[in-house]
Amino acid sequence: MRLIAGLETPDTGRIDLSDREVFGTGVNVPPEDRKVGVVFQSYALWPHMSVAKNVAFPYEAQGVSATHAAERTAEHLERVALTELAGRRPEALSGGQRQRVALARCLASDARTILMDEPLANLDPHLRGTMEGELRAFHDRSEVTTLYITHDQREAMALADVMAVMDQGRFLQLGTPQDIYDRPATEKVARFIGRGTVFEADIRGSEASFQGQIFPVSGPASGRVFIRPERVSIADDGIPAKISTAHYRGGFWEAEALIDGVDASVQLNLAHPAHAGDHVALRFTGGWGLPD
Amino acid sequence: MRLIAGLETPDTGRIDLSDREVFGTGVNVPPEDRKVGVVFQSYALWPHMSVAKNVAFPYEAQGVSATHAAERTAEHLERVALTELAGRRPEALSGGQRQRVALARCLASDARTILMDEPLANLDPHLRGTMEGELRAFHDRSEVTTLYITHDQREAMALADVMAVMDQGRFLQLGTPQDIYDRPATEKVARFIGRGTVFEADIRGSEASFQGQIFPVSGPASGRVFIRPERVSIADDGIPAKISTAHYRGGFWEAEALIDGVDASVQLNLAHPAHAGDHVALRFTGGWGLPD
Amino acid sequence: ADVSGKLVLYTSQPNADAQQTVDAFKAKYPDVEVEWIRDGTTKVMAKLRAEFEADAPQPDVLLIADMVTMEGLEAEGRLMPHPDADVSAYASALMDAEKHYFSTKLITTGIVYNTSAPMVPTSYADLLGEDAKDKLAMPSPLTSGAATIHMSAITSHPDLGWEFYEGLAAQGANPQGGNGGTYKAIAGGEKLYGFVVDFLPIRNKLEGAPVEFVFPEEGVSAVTEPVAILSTAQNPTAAKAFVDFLISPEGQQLASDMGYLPAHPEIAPPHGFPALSDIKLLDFDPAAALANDQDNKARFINIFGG
Amino acid sequence: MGGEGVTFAALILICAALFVLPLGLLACVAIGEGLEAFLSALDGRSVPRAIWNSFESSVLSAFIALVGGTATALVLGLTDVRMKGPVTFLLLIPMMVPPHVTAIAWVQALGPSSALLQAIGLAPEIGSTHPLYSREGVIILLGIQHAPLVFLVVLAALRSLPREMSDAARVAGAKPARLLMRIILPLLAPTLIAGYALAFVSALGNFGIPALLGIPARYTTLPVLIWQRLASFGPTVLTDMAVIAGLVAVIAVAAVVFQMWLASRRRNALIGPPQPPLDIRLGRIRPVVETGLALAIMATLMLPVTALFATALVPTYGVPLTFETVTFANFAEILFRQSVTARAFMNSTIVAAVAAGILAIFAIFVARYAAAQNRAVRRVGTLMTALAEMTYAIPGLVISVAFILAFIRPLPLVDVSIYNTLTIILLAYLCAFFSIALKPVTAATLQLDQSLDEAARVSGAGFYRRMTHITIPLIAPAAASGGILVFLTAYNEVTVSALLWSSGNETIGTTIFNYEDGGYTTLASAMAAVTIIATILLMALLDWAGRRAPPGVVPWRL
Ligand SMILES: Nc1ncnc2c1ncn2[C@@H]1O[C@H](COP(=O)(O)OP(=O)(O)OP(=O)(O)O)[C@@H](O)[C@H]1O
Ligand SMILES: Nc1ncnc2c1ncn2[C@@H]1O[C@H](COP(=O)(O)OP(=O)(O)OP(=O)(O)O)[C@@H](O)[C@H]1O
Ligand SMILES: [Mg+2]
Ligand SMILES: [Mg+2]
Repeated sequence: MRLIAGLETPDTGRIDLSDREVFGTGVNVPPEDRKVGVVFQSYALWPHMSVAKNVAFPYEAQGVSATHAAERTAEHLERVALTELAGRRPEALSGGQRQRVALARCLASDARTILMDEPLANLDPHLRGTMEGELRAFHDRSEVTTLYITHDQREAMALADVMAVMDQGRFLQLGTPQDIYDRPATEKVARFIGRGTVFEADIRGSEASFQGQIFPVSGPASGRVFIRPERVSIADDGIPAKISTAHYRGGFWEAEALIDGVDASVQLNLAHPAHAGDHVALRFTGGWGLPD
Repeated sequence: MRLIAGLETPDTGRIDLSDREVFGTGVNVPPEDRKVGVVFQSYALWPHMSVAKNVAFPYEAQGVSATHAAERTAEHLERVALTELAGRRPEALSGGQRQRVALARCLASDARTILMDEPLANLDPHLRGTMEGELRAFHDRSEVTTLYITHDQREAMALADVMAVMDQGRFLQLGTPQDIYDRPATEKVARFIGRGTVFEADIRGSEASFQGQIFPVSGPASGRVFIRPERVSIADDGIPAKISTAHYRGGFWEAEALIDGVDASVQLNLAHPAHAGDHVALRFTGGWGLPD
Repeated sequence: ADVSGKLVLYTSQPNADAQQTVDAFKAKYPDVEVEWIRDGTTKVMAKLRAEFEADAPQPDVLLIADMVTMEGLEAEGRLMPHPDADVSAYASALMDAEKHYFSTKLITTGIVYNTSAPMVPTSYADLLGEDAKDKLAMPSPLTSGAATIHMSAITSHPDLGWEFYEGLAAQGANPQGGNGGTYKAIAGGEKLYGFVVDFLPIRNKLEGAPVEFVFPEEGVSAVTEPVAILSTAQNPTAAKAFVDFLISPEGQQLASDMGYLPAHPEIAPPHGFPALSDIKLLDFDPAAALANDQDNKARFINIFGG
Repeated sequence: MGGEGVTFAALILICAALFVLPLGLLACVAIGEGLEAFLSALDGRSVPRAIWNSFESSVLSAFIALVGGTATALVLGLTDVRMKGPVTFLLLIPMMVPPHVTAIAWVQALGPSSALLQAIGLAPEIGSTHPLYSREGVIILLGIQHAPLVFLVVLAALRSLPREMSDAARVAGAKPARLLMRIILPLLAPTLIAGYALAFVSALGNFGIPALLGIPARYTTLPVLIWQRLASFGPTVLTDMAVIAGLVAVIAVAAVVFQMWLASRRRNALIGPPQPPLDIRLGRIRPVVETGLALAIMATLMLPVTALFATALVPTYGVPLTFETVTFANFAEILFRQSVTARAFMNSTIVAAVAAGILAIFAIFVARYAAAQNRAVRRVGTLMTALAEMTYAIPGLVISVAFILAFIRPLPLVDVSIYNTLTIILLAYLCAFFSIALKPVTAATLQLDQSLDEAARVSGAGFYRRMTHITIPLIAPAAASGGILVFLTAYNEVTVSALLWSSGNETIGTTIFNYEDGGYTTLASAMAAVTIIATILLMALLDWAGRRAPPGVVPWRL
């Protein structure tokens, strides 16, 4: 992210933003000229300026006329519903309000690309939910390419048009959130995104058989299937298993069950209370055949 | 929490810990004598001491013999699986390891009450999941009363035997997580914990009718019902509604729908993609009658 | 000659005295603009040394405490002779034979004692007595020009010599800082006897200080506050006029009015001082003092430990 | 990059003119006369002994300062003693009193003619050797003089010590004594090391105290040895002085390097936001602790100051202060008759204020470069910091000589001479006191979140706009605090302007020194008394103004 914004210089390679080369052989546009907006993880609001001054700063830096800057600032503040707090200092704002100021400031740079580094990481879950909605609405309205970095998959899936899974600086998979959830490209992605179970099964075309049970699978043929908890149900004629852990998650129990002869424990959701040691019979209703 | 630990002094009232009055009229036991263990939000590990020294400090403070202290320290370190890192400084540990050190130190005080202040708030979601499991296991084994403070309901529900919902310094409800989720005492609790919809319905005994649909409700009779997303399904003969938002959450879509004539939007989960503006027909399968 | 322009004076006279001197000179030569800098001899010389080092000495005229320093500057060729100066009235020992520098007043060093002291000393030898043991104060020749000359004069005295200084050391004398510090130690009663320049006790006694100054039998040493013109002087005409003014009877009267012993034998000394003719001076040869300067200081350090 | 480059180049030029040129010329003098002169300057017993004395007195006095300063800071920072504000204020005043005035005051306070000791019948016997004229006297007084420095540094660190660190120890069952020994002091280790180094370097460069107390005790330190060499008037004085000053600089730099090395080993990364101070309840021992504080104030402030006033109120030194002898003539003389006094107050106020302002801004830039991401730039910034540390330790008198060498001639290009003007004193102050301004600013810069600057960069702001709109406003409190310390130091200093003043350009310090030197002790005392009153008034004014400012601007405000 710091490479894209130009705050750090890569050793080699090429970076294009909105069809303009900003880094490459002999080219290195300084950050102040890249026309990117950044929402920092810590928001990086200037504590000595009021909300309005923070938001107006990019205009000031561009030398825009004062009246014009004031108009645009008011516009942005209204868009993030902060008009009433325009005179406050950042320290007198709540976490969510600060985040909105950071957003408004980043809009004010009229950037063609917006980079957001875990903007919701420091908020409490309630506020995070609200802000998520606002970010989404804002993105829909502004139509600016936005690069959103987060560790929270739920957040990523809720917000993204295109999602990339990165590990140690390399992309593991690039696709829509639904793609990545339902059709992970590798076992690593499968394990990283959401919960699920990977085990060996006998795959024939679009069907897999495991301990006598036959269920539909899709994806590249392989010996390993990946099953999401939603595709595991309790059925009297299912495979016998023993619950190893069960946590209440509000409305359902997140559980793991062990099947004889299988190392991995099966991830499943239960609608009723369960305790470690309970016996259940499992039925798989669908899986994804992992590539080798 | 700081009041219970004795780090701050309340204006009035009475605090008992394990049947001993530690604060009350004329009584104010200083923190060093309260026999409480605290896991601070920031962990508050001492950066100038090694992991082992950090854990051994409570014994040192109690004047326990060096060999005994070393034995117990080794025991606690083993319990949190940190034996190999005993010689490291806290700065060389990952977030989860630090948390475990804080835990071990708090065990070492042989406290009769343990207070944890958002111990997982600073961890990334993956680590948080792992630590949650460890905390639970640890609590089951140690059998010490543990007061666990968190903003994350999912965490609270997964870990707690008894859960309290606090707002502005007052308890709103005290009960098992399942109780609170399924049978919220007030509308405030209902809205705060999990998702759900509150609307006016015609309640008769254990049935409610709403726009011609009849569904079971339980709880104190009142004009208002509260319905969790799990109790909302799509049915051809349902009440017509229009989707207002839908976010992918991995395996399902978190959606809100508007019904004509009702202010509140209905929270529901969808198994299939949906877009704002889609028409659906909703069926309620159960609700909770909120008290007045 | 046309006496005008800017004259730069470096002096170690106390502020008020320097101001009076300059004012009187300007009253006589209103066309001369005098720029003067006043500081302790050590600092004036340090400043001058730095200016020499940078090849840009500023002053035309130097008016400092002692002849030894002047002798040193003369040896380095830093002084300009003033052959026309009229020194006929003065004792020849007070003036440089080549007329490079000219004494302007006598600041003698004798014995001072606190009036609460049990003994009234009359000679240097008295200070070696039992009454004075551990009660002695004196300025250090390493700090004070007057003390250097005092040491040089006493150690070359046939009856006193270095044995006298060794005796002082045995008495527990502890040479400290300059004359100001010594005077304070005696006036404040920390010590009872000591060497100090005359005007401090004589003037302060009139204000009520518990001190008394003694001209010992053997004689007193004197610094003569010599004035000299630098060879690099920008305005030699005015500089010469300044020197002439200081050694004229008019300038000498001014010195007396300021409370110093004038060098001119015919000018009456100020209140509290004996007549010049009644004061016995120890013999002193500035050239020899300069030549022996390093040796004397080394010997002093050997005796007192620096 | 353009603006940044130009500023960086300008900064290097200024540093060259202020630090490298004068010190370089001095170094030329040291080695210019050839090896023989160089070695002869080091010859004899006096130099090794002075090195040892300097080292010994600095090490021991810094230790006294560390213990005293830390103890008072802990009491004021961690416990519930009353009147913290006024006590802090009073404890800091001794630091603002020039060292030679402190020495004079103490000598008078503990001597046979001490009005105070006579009143309680403890005055030493007339004619006895003054107890302060000794090695111990020098060390103790240096310790007292520099304890407030350590006090200030530790107090600031306590403010940023995360409170949970001590909370965790308390719930673990640690009593206050163990809490102090095992948690708080080890956590403060880097600060204690820095405070010790500060006291050490300050003692190393101190002239006033060893000159007034050490010379009579034949306890010569390097700065005093320089003075004595100057007093020998010979043609080689400058070489001698430059060589000895070089020794001081070497010791100072070695001390600072050692400090950085130590601190890097004891680094405890924990800079938190300001926290409400810990209030350890002292209970029954509170009156005892409060009495201790009161005694400390009595000893470090009241005793010397009353002695000074007692001397200022008598007609001539040695006359006991009684109802018959009391006179305000000395005050009348310096305040109404001597025009030099008013001029000195005026000059010192102007020069100290201008120096404080310039250094505060200058420090922001140097600290920024010393924390820069670019390695080469950071190196240059660090070098500037090291130079500042050196000039702080080199005795002021030597700085004076270096500035004469550098600026006696008219400046090239503009052909204006600054010699014998206030400007040269100002430049020398900039050189000598830069380190004081730099310290708080460096600390603040290291704490500054880099993303604040980056956020401005991606907003399209160039270097100057970022400096003026973001960095400077954010660092301003620390810079103001450094500036205030520079002002108070420069206001009273005597050695830097010792050779640079001229008539019309006197400073307060040189005026007091000249009175004392000319034998006018009572006038010197009166002037020193007025200066102390003026300093207290200034501090009170800053204190009052600081009520509105963000925390940290006025260094002593809790
Ligand atoms: N050009 C480069 N060469 C080598 N290493 C690099 C380069 N650019 C970045 N890195 C490394 O990649 C790592 C990832 O950096 P990044 O700032 O994206 O972390 P992050 O995933 O955002 O961490 P967090 O989630 O804690 O914010 C960094 O540790 C950095 O050292
Ligand atoms: N005795 C008391 N009197 C008045 N106010 C109190 C008292 N004790 C606590 N409070 C207030 O209650 C608030 C809640 O304190 P607490 O430390 O529990 O916050 P928190 O919910 O843990 O916050 P966070 O989630 O950010 O950690 C504080 O703002 C504090 O000012
Ligand atoms: Mg990041
Ligand atoms: Mg909290």
